Amino acid sequence: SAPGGGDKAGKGRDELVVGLANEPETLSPLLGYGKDGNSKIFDGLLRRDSAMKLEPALAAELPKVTDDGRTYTYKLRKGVTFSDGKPFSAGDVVFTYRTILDEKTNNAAKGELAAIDKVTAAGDDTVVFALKYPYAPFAERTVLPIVPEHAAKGQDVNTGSFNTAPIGTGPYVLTGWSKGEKLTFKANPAYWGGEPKVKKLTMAIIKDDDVRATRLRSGDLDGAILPPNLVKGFKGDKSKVTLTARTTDFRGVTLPTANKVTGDVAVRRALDLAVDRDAMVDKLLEGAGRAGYGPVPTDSEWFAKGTERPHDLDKAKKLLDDAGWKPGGDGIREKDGQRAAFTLWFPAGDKLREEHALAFASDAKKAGVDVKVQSGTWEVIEPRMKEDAVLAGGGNPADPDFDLYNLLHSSLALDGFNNMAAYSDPAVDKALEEGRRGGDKATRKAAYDAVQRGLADNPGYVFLTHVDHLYVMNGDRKGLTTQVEPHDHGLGAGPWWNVEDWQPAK
Amino acid sequence: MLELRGITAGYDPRDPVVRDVSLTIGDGEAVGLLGPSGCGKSTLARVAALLHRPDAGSVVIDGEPARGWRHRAPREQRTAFGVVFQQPRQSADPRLRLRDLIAEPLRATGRRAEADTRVGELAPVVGLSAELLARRPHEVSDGQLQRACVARALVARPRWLICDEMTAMLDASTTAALVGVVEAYRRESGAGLLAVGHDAVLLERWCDRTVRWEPLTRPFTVSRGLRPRTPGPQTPDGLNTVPVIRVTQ
Amino acid sequence: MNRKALPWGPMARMAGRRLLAAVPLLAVVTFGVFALAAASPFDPAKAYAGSAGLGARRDVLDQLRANLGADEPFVTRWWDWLGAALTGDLGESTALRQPVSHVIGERVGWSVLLCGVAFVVAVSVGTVLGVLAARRRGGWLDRAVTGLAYTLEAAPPFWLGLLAVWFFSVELGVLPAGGLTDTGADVATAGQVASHLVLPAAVLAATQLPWFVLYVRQGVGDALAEDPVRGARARGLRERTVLLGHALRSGLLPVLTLIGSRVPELITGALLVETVFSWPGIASATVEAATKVDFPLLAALTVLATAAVLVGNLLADLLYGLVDPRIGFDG
Amino acid sequence: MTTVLSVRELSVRFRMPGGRHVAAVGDVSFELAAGECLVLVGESGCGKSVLASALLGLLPGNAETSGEARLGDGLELLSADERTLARTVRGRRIGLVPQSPAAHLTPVRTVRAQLAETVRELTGARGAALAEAVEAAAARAAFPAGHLDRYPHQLSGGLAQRAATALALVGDAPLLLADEPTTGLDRELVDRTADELRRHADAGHALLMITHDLAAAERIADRVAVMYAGRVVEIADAAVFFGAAGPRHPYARGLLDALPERAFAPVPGMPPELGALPAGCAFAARCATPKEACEAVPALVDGVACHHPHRPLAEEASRA
Amino acid sequence: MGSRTRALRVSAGVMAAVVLAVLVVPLAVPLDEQAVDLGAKLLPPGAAHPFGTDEVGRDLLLRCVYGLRVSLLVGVVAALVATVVGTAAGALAGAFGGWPDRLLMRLVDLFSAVPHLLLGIFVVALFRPGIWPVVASVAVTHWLSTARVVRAEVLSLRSRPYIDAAVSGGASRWRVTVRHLLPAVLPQAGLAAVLMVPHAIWHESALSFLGLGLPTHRASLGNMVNSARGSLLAGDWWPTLFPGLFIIVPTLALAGLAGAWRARLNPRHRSELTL
Ligand SMILES: Nc1ncnc2c1ncn2[C@@H]1O[C@H](COP(=O)(O)OP(=O)(O)OP(=O)(O)O)[C@@H](O)[C@H]1O
Ligand SMILES: Nc1ncnc2c1ncn2[C@@H]1O[C@H](COP(=O)(O)OP(=O)(O)OP(=O)(O)O)[C@@H](O)[C@H]1O
Ligand SMILES: [Mg+2]
Ligand SMILES: [Mg+2]
Repeated sequence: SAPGGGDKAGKGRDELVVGLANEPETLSPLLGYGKDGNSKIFDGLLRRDSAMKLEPALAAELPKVTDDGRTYTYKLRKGVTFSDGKPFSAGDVVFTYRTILDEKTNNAAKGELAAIDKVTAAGDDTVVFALKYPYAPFAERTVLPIVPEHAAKGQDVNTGSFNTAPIGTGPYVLTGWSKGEKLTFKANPAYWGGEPKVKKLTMAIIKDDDVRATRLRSGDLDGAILPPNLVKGFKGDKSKVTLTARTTDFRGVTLPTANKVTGDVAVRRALDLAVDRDAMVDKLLEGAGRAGYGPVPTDSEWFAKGTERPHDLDKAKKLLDDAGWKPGGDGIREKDGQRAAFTLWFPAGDKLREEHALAFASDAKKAGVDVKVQSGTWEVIEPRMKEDAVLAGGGNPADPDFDLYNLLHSSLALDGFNNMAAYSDPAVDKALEEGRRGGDKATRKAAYDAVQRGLADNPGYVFLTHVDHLYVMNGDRKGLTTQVEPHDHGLGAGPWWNVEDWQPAK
Repeated sequence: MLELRGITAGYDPRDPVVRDVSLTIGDGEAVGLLGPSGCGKSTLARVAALLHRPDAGSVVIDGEPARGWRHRAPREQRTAFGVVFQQPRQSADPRLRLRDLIAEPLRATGRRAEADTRVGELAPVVGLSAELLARRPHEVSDGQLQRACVARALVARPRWLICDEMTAMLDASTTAALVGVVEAYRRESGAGLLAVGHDAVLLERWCDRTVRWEPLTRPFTVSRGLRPRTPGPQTPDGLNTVPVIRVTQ
Repeated sequence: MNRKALPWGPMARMAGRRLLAAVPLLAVVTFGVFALAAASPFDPAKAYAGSAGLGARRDVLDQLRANLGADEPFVTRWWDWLGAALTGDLGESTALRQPVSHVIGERVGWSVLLCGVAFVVAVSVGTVLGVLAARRRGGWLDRAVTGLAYTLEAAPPFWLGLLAVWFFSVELGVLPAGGLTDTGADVATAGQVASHLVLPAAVLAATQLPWFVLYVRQGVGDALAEDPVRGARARGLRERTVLLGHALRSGLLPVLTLIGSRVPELITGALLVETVFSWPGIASATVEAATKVDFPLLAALTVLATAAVLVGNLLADLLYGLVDPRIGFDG
Repeated sequence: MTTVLSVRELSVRFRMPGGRHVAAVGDVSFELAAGECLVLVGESGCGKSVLASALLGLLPGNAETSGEARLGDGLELLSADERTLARTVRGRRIGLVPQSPAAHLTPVRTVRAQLAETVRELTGARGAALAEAVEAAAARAAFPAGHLDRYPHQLSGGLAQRAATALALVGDAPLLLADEPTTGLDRELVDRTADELRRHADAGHALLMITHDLAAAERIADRVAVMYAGRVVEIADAAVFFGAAGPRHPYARGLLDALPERAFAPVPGMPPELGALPAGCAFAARCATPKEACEAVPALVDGVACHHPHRPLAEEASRA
Repeated sequence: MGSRTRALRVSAGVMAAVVLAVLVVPLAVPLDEQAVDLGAKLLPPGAAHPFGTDEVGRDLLLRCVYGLRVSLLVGVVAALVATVVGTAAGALAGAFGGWPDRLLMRLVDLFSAVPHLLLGIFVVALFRPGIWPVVASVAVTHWLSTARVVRAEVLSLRSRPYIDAAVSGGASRWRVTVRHLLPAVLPQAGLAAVLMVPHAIWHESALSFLGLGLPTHRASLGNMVNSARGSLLAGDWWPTLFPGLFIIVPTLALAGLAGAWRARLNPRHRSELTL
């Protein structure tokens, strides 16, 4: 076919070429690859359906939770083989989890499995996890991909060849990885879920948004993730469809507790009211998103109804007036000689955060608070997080604990990028602990409602928006769906999250 | 006294142009050096002016041997020589006006104050009008440029003058005028002169003594001989004659 | 025609001297890079952790740091690296999680191909345009070429790249937009690589073009006003011979210099172009290696870059001596 | 005899900063026939080289010309376009030995390369024939073959001169302009070169030789033209000029007298500034016997432009 | 040569306007170039915003002027420093030869060995983000070409007979360099300087792009052009066009002036110019 010809990428029903912004550093689950599931090459014990409900994958059924939520027992699926033909067994599961937790393994995400005390195999087809403490969302972590012991053992887990030539049980088998260019996969004929109909899968790595959009337009790609302003360019294109994936991907401003201005609850609440979230959704996201009032999106079942804080500039001003923040000569408020001013950092190169930061500063100014926007790399920002605000982002849809605990629990104040604002509220801490300890859903929901209400009363962060992820696809594939996506989206996110299930059009 | 003792010089140590040449110029003496084209006269002149390091031999200036060459030569020794080069076009910095060209040796040696008066004195003597002094080398004729070069050689009042074919591109009248200038300077300052040239009549008229550079009979045995590196085309190979250092007057 | 033999002896001596000087130079450069990287605020452990590291807690990062050996002083790391490198072990890249030798082996060829083609194009097109512009200074061609050159110099490579993709791939649909091969293809055939090479190489060449164009123009333009060209004209030589054989030959020196000294710029350009075009070369790994404080990869890349620069400069110096006999071969 | 070059009222002026002008050549007229050798003499700076450059269209950009210079076939040189000059005139119909030959060689190429290139372009010789032609051309100007592989800066003054002569002779042009072709050469080589140029003229080529070397001039000249301050002030048969009668213009006589074998004394005074020529005879200020008539520019009558030309004794006597 | 004079006048005029704009507008117009107005997003050029607005509704005219200020500062200072250092190093190395030459040239090798962007990254990373580290990082990496170009020219010049004449006239090495060699290489160095200005402007934006230069929201022409790429693809041309023109027009004007200056340096061209 002609190079660059529009027909090329979509030439076969059984081929798919997609453009991604990020390249995985490694393909070894032992080092963190695919930890949130859907890694295409591998399967976890569990996986998520379109509604983000857990369902069994390599496990034969959902785990049995016993011992006050401290023991999880998984029965394994029978007859599953790795792509090299060797059978899958409980030993592989134990090997995977033990290796990840091993000190010598350079897996930065191992903290997510901190609850695990012991992993043991009970025979060939049962694995038992013993936890150190009751941890309600534990099952959500077991979407983590399982590695074949026979292939990964005996080499250096950090540097061995398995990292670039992985073997798994998943629907696809890696056929090539040209770093910086693309990853190619072919369907795994022996996949336990049936051989995928899309036989060939190519993930082109195109870091630059504009170039990705251009290559999509040139027909080089079947689909790609794009930022809202570039999606706009495809509006008129009949041959393309835009898919909007709901997310828990939030953007918000941290309000450091140690800062004289942002530490003041009155200022916090005023800022929370002064920001025009709807304008941001409209203009910055081109409508592709929702106003955010906390890490939990408003359409989530975990959202505490009634904690929305609509834009109200007058109320914000009144709050500040009442608290003694009086406008100075230049329109910026002051209290006891302290100017209502602080610095807001955003990571350089992130356009969306830049725009959010600028919009936030502009709104704050209207309330009489001077926000100086600055950019830098994370290395520059991190040491300043104690005093300066940061335009933060994050969000994991799997369980409210994942975001809320990390962002708000006082024990994690300024520990890495967890509680960046050093938020500290004893009531919230208590509710967070309650929520993770477990119990039935209603109990947990009540706990997280308390957390969200606490946050509304003392907003240590001004949450701004939840950002939809937008995908533009060739329009000839019908019935595509998306999952609710997290902040970090890997190879498995996007409309092709279930590519293995796609059926050929008639 | 300017003594060149056993100079061997050239551009390739294995095949020097000038071999074992000695030449002495007394105080205030004018010596003419005649020789076939390409025999090494200019090279020898450059050695004498401390601009070219010989492979062997020494230059002794007023009893003091030269201690270095080019920049390594002490400034007093370097500036003891006023040199007029064979090709005025090549030896003039194209960016300098003639006025600056002439004054440059004074400025370079920190005698800035004298520059204007000295240029003012010399210019009419060598026949350069104020208008010409304001031009750059490419805007004047070769002869006019050569006059500037003569003025440059005289400007710092050197004790020795080395004139390499100074008059080759000058007409008879200008030649006579410039030789007059040089002679007047020599009379006034008592400077010695090495004049390289092809015009025997001129050199004999001008100099106290003329040295003729002629082919050798026995190439390597004569220590005080002058020998051309390449037998000039005018000399049929093998037909070599005895070296002559002919002194006239 | 008995051409004069090249002065092999002096050339070889010069090359030898440079080779000797390269050893301490490489040591200093790698040491400097280690020192700079250590002094920079980048944290190797966090960099290694990547996005997963954003949520990582302190204890995990400390453990990671110890595992990576990142807590050792850089002098020790450099010394260890040097020792290992001398035995042929270049270490493991933490950024790409592959042995460094593997990373380089896989990618360096593509970078060399890209840079080589771009450089040859830049030098030859630059020379042609420069000569044409110099021929009639102030003429319309001169103005157009000069204007273009300054505009290109003002245009960042990533920008040019985007425009090129937009125009040639989207609007005209004649050239592939990126990658080494067709996105869906598995094997790299020569034909595919060639067609995929066109745009990135052209963009890289375009970023290198202005210096060559303008220096050729300057050199040739000046030479055209000098006596040697006047002499050549008087002899009745054709305009083309005068331009190429005399003006260009005299004005070529700066261009040769640029051949050596533009290598670093070429590498910088390649770095951006490779990223824009998803070209799987080595240059695009450089920034990553730097910001991820990937010492082994960084050191290896620096050694490669140093070698490229040294070879470029040596080549230029050798060519000077050949092109301008007054320069010779010392230095 | 066929006229090879006829120059009519040729003038060259240089525009200078400040709106001034330098009148380097003024109203020069002469004719040159095939087989004839015209020697042009004159004080340095009187416009000889500029005249030669004008004929080849090689003047710098600030020069303005007027008058005409026609080749035998009618081509007007001053108004000819650069293309015509480059393709058909330079090297092919008019050869030039430039003054300052070393400066006119390209410094970065060997003499052989430059000679070969010229031979190839002008004669079309290739391969072995080319190599041979190169050596022959060098030999013609007495350039030693062993020095062919040298770069210009490695040549002595005389060698560069010979290289330039060799280059100019390659095209066998009907008209040869030789600007000081004998500088830097020893007597024997001067004679050799002069003889070679004479042979060239005898073969039917016209030769315009600019020189200071009156001995060489005497050896080959058919006619002698004397220039002063941009004008031709005398044009005479060589035999007469160098003969017992001598030249008639006082300047020309002074010039001959300045020779070292004669009085060795310069013409008194300085040449006038070409930027501000006096209204009348430019030589009046230096003339031993200026008259009132000298306040007008003298016309070139009878081969001399002077209001009181010197007359041979016999003639003087007969008038008395 | 009327057209040359005209070109020179135009260049001088543009440069004067640029300098005036850069100095006066920020003082005279009390508007905030960073003022965001989401309601006025991506407005095409019109009466209220002669150059239109960008993606968050900032006025492009104002940003262009401010950007010009920052970019010119970065470009011109970096180019000047790089050129002065490069010319000095190249001239010294070439004129003195021997060990100073070898030492300096190995230093050049050393600096060229570390890829520019990498060196830039480190230089910038060592300091707080801002203009001066950017200037330093550009200057540190860009004196090398100039040094080598100048050295090569000097090497070729220093064996000319007129240098002999200067030596014989008593000129010190230093004087020979300053009086005879440097003037001859100035055109080459000047060309490098002019080329460096636009180069430094985009270099700055490349650093910003990596998060190491100026904050990306601060108006600098490189940043503006760069961040406008997306809009351009969506068909909104003005956020690209105007900053682009603001880079290119002053560059061409500067080039015009420098060209005239170089022509004046060349004695032969000079006598052909009638100014
Ligand atoms: N830089 C150089 N490199 C190599 N050879 C050179 C160099 N300069 C001169 N020569 C050679 O050295 C020889 C002597 O040159 P020199 O200039 O001393 O001769 P000369 O006697 O002055 O001749 P002329 O009367 O022609 O000026 C010549 O053969 C010349 O080619
Ligand atoms: N480019 C120029 N600009 C201005 N004046 C010039 C230029 N070139 C030459 N002249 C002047 O024109 C006059 C004639 O110069 P030309 O070179 O023809 O002299 P010449 O007769 O050849 O003298 P010489 O015997 O010294 O070579 C001189 O007075 C010179 O100063
Ligand atoms: Mg000589
Ligand atoms: Mg002349």
